[in-house]
Amino acid sequence: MFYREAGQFKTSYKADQALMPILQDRVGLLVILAVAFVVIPVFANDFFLTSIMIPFLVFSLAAIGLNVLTGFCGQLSLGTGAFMGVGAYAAYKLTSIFPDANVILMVLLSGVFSAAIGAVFGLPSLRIKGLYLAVTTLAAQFFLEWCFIRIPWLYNYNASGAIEIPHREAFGVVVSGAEATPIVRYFIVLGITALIAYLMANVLRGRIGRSWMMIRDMDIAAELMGIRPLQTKLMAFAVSSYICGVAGAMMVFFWLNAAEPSSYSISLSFQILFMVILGGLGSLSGAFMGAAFIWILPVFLKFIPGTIGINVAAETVEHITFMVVGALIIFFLIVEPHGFARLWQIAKQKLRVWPFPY
Amino acid sequence: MVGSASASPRGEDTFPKILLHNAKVLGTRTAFREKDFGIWQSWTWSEVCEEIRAFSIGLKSLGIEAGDKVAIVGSNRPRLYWSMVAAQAVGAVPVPVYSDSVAEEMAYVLGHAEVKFAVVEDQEQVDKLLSMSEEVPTLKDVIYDEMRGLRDYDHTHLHSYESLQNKGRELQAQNSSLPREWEEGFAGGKGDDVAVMLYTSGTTGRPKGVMLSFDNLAVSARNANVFDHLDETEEVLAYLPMAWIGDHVFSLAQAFTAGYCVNCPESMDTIDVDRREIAPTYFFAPPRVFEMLLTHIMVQMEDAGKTKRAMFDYFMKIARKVGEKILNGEDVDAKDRILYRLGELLVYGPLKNRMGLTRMKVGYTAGEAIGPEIFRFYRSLGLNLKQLYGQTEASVYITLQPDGEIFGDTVGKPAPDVELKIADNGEVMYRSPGVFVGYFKNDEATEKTKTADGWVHTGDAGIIAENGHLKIIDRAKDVGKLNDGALFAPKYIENKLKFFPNIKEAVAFGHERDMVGVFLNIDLTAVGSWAERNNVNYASYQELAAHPDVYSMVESHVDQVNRDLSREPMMAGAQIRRFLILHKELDADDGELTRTQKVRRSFIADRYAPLIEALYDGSKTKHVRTEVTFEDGRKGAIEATVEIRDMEPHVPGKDYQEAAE
Amino acid sequence: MNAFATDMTAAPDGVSETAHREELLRVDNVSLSFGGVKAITDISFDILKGEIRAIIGPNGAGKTSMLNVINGFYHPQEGTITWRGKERRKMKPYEAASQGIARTFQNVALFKGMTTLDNIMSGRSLKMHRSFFWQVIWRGPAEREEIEHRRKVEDIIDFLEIQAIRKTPVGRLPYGLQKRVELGRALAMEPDLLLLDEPMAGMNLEEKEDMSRFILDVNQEFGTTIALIEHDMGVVMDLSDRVVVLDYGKKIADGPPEEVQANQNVIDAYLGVSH
Amino acid sequence: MLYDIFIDPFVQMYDMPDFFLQVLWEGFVAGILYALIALGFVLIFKASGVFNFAQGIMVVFAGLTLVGLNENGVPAYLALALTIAAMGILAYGVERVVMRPLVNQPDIILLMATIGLTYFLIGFGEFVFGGEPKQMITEELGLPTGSTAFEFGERGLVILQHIDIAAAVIAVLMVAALGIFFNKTRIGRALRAVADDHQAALSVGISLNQIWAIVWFAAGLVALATGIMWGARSDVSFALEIVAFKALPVLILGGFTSIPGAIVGGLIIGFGEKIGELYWGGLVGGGIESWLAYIIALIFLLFRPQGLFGERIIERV
Repeated sequence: MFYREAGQFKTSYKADQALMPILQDRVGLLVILAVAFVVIPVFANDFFLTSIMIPFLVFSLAAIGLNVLTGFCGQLSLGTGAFMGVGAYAAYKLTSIFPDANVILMVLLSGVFSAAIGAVFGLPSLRIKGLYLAVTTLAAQFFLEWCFIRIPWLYNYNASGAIEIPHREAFGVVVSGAEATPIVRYFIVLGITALIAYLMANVLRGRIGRSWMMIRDMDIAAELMGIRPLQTKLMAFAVSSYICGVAGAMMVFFWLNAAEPSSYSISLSFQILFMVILGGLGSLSGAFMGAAFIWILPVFLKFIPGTIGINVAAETVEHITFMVVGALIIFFLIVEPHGFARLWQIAKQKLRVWPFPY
Repeated sequence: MVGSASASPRGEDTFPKILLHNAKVLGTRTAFREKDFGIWQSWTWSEVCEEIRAFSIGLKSLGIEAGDKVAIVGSNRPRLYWSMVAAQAVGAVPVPVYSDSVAEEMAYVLGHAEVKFAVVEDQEQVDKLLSMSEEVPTLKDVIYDEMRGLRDYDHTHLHSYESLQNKGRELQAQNSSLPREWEEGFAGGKGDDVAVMLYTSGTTGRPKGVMLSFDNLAVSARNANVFDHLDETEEVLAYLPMAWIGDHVFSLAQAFTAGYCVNCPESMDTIDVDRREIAPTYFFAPPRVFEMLLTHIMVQMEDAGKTKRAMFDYFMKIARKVGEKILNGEDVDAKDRILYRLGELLVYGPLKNRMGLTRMKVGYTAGEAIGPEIFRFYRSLGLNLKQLYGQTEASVYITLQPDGEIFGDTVGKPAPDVELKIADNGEVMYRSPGVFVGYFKNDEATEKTKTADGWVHTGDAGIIAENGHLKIIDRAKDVGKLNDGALFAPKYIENKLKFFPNIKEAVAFGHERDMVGVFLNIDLTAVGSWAERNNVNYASYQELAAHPDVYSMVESHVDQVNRDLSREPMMAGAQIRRFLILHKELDADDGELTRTQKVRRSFIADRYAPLIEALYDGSKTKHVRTEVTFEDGRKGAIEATVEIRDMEPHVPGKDYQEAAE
Repeated sequence: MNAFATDMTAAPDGVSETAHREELLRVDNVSLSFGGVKAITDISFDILKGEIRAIIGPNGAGKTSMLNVINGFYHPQEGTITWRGKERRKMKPYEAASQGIARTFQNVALFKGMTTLDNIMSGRSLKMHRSFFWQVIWRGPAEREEIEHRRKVEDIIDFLEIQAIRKTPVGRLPYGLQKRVELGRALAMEPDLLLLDEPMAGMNLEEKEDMSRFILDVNQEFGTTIALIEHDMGVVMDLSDRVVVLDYGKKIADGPPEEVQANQNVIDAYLGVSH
Repeated sequence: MLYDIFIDPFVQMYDMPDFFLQVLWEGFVAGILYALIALGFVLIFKASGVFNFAQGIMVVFAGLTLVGLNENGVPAYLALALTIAAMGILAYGVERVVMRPLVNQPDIILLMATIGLTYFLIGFGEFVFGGEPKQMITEELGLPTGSTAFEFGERGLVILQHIDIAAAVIAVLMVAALGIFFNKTRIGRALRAVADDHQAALSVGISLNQIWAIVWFAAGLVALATGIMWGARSDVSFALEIVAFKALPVLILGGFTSIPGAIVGGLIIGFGEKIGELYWGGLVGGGIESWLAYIIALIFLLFRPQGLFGERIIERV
């Protein structure tokens, strides 16, 4: 209905292959970016930034990371939490070793370490497929978690066993540590997430993205067309882990301020996996939608009893949240197993062909 | 005789000259687009000029001479359009041919036109031309656009478009004065030189080659551009056969004179998508295209959900009520206006978007009569769809509906510079700058069609209404006269009768008789459902047809037709005086209809001679026995007593005011 | 007769002469078994450059296994394969692909989640080299490379006349079109040897005719050598230069189509005479 | 260093055989429990192809229901009966609400749905019975407590918990019962038929939906037994959930569809884990139990991707 595509024609491949060939989509994206970069910073309070937007963006990025591996390359992973942890610990060590370096750079660099480790754990993917691969990534999850506990060097021999993010400045502004303002953190997280999302969109529309999808859709045919399975899968593991690592580092640096090994436990892996599945496998925008759903919904649920004047113990709310989230996950899987991205796609298609049904 | 004198400003007189002019003035504007290899490949006017020059010079190197005929065979492609102008630039005459016509017909046309060169689309056409070497002995060289499948053919007299163009470019590179020489070559060309030859597939006899001069085309095109305010910003979709005058004028003559952009679709399968992508601002389609689009819409809406359909139906009702009025700039009350706006957002806008007509400024339909319902549907959406009446011999334009003066049953007012008159026998005649030079190698036909003082017989009978609009009533040869000299147009009367859902077929008699009498067939479905609602019992068509109530109902319809006829000065004399409802349905199996469901008047007249006799001898009833063929092939006979009713004619010209609305 | 026509009647150069042609691939005494079950027993034949070679035989004759051996998906226990004069060692499928062997599959093996365009683009994978770095940046080299290959792919789309489905996800296409897209994907690899596994299975007559024309055009326009498995004998007779017949994993005949058709062993095999 | 890795542990085993025996027993018991959880997975996977991640939580949920009911004054055996009924309702509910609408969806979607189910059950269990760990009502159920010490060698001592012995016995009985069920009863045979061929199962006259409900119920019973045993050893809490992940390596070893495989796999993991932890874990700071099982399975997978009892996969195109 709002998609009026008549008169939009492409005179070059460049325009035809643009990320968003439809004018209305471009306008929509601009609106979203304007909201994210202008409206929210102007109007949002600290609570909204700290408790909703920052974690939402961090999780979105992590979901993009996992989506690269699972959604685009078809390799199931249950180790996302640990890969995020690698990023967090790596960034922590980097900034400890180079206290004067720009911490944003360190965060971006930390992903390299998780990429390397991700690639190592991706090695078995050559021979192992599907659920069996989940075991590999579970091994990574538990092994790495164990490392976070058992290797005191990783947390600078803190008595608490946790990493605590020091005060760091970048470009003359406090960006991490307790004094960093939410708005600064928000902009950093938003900037990094938006940038990586854009760069990934580039990768996914090109040769490499295609080779991942070839492996996902039909690995044998892919191989017969000259795709080297191991290389391709390892690259997906590495890229995915890089993104997860950066997300993990952002999680502790710009959101939590401190993290224990349990912050990066298997339940985080599952949380991200849910975001990806509900958002839609193989869709970048789905990652954002999934993250919003899984993160923001419980936050809202927590506030519902208070706002409607019922006094319920925080614990009970927690329990109910679990139930509701679980039930909603099943509900949405039944309604649309391909996630919100597919729902949006269907809705968009309907709008494009409106008033016709197809 | 009516006419219009608003001549448009004249510019360059031949297309090669116009091309140079456009390249200079509109150089950077896009002139042609073709969806090819997934994107709209585009050429600006200056690029087009270069392309045409290179090809034209290449053609010359093949030894083409002024006056040579160049066949153009294929679907709408920029290169084929360019070939025409390239040929004109060296004084040759392009002859676009229907690419899908059967080999035999094509061979006749090419042979008759004595074509020396042919520019064709692909292997299919090359093969076709190869197969007709006997019939077209003049053919020397063939140039093709698409290489596929032709690699292994002997290329002595076969050339690819590209290779010729490259040759042209090489020659230009070797001799820098060549471009100037090329331009000088056509600088002396005159407006009354033959620009193109288009073969019309007349209903009878062999196709005739209509020679049109540059003046014919350019002046007509300029007039049309002025009439509809078309300029270089228009976009058109070139998808109708290139051999058809309409396409030649819309996609070449008007495009060159106005400087607008011509878009060629990717293939016949993708036209809908291509149209949507381009969203033409000036669009022409024969009625069947509009019919198809509408059917498509309705079929798709059938599958839509209940709410959506209800919404669609509701807003279509609004559109029917006020859409056309709003389009014509009439007064509509505020509530309807708001509802129409809402409908525009929810239904009309999206519909136009899906059809790719969002940007349409002017749309035309012609060729045959468009169903009034269909016509109104598009107009009610806010689309400025109009009808025109034209012919190859007139360089299309004879009459056009001006904006705001749209009447479903007329084809508009004379186009600028066109004079119009109705001959004594009712035939429409015109005189205009677009009138063709003559038929190629057929002076006899030329003389028969075109009078010495330039009037052309259209072959159609029509009348000019009081408001100056032309109304086509029938083929001229079918129009007869009553004994009192009144004009009798059977098809016109029959169509008016058939407009009533209850009447399925009508056969009117009256030529060289005292009055008009009609045979009718009722529509079993429509009348059957009427019968059901009114508790009329019947066992067969025959019984229902003879039912007095049915007769009364039909009588009221006939009376209505008579009233309509009485309002039209030229037709008022041919009102229906007597009618009968046939005791059996006219059937193609009995030879009464053609296989395409057209009535065979003379056959029916013979077969039902007793009834005709009764129609004119004043009897009230007549018993007849008719042989029939049943569906299983058995033969039998139907016997019946058929009632004949008299009708009271209306006074001519009464209620004319009413009709003008 | 006019000048144009007289000069045009010369036929394209003879296609049927295979004798002097260069050998592209040879299979010598190849045997393949799965856990003791013999799929192929001691088969030898060759494929000449530029020919259309048909492999036929009743169901379960080992035809598809033979193709799998040729493109490195299965590794025969015995026998050798000589590709372009070089005896080749164990070869991975992607290596076969990079050496110019492409194929289509009996049960269409398209990438279901992608559009027609992307599927055919995927055939260009081996020819695209821009690194991850450039891919990420996109603007510049990666985009240029993508466009360059898109042009080639559009040629194929044009060739196969599938413009109308360019951006349709392949999962939604009817079977016949999917097969055509798959052929397009294989063509995008610009292979020297094209293996077609029952390219016309499940097609109606019209689709078969189209496909036959495409196969012939591919062979003639691009000079691609083709080895195809097909059940429709009419098609095989029309298309192929030479036919090899397998039955129960063994070769029972090899030669020009007419000769093979008359061969008693072949007739027996197709009539199901027991062994 | 090399000595510590390759020699010392074996020396220790030889020097302290009683300790080694004790470790073996510990491994055996852990293995039995892994095997029981894996058994629950296998039952469901075999009949419906669903990898039921919620099996672990079903163990907790069953234990929690049992204890919770007892805490609220329901006599132990009645509580047991009610819990069994609860598992039945759960099975029926899962079949109606989750399985039926999601039939024919890809594996990963079904997997996700069971994870959703896990969340739901966690929330529901905690909501009803509270989140704090509970004591298993071992005695009330008439299960043995206490332990017996066997002297071994000269100064060696091996201590066997009675509950562990009971667990082993119950596990064996359970496997036997399932064996009889699958081989001797009509429904059991139908279940096996389903695993092979859905059409065939329909011809037996049992609907797929019924079968799914039955296997989920059977898996629920296995979960209940597991819950009681495990609860008796530690306590009933959601921490147990993590143990359920161990089922995955067990299944990898044993194959997803093999009941004997589940038992053998469970035992291998149990033994391997305990021995690894106690003899090698110290070298890297201990706690390797948490991941050793996966590494064992992983190494195993690299050499035999189809599992212990699986058939070799021939890839076709």
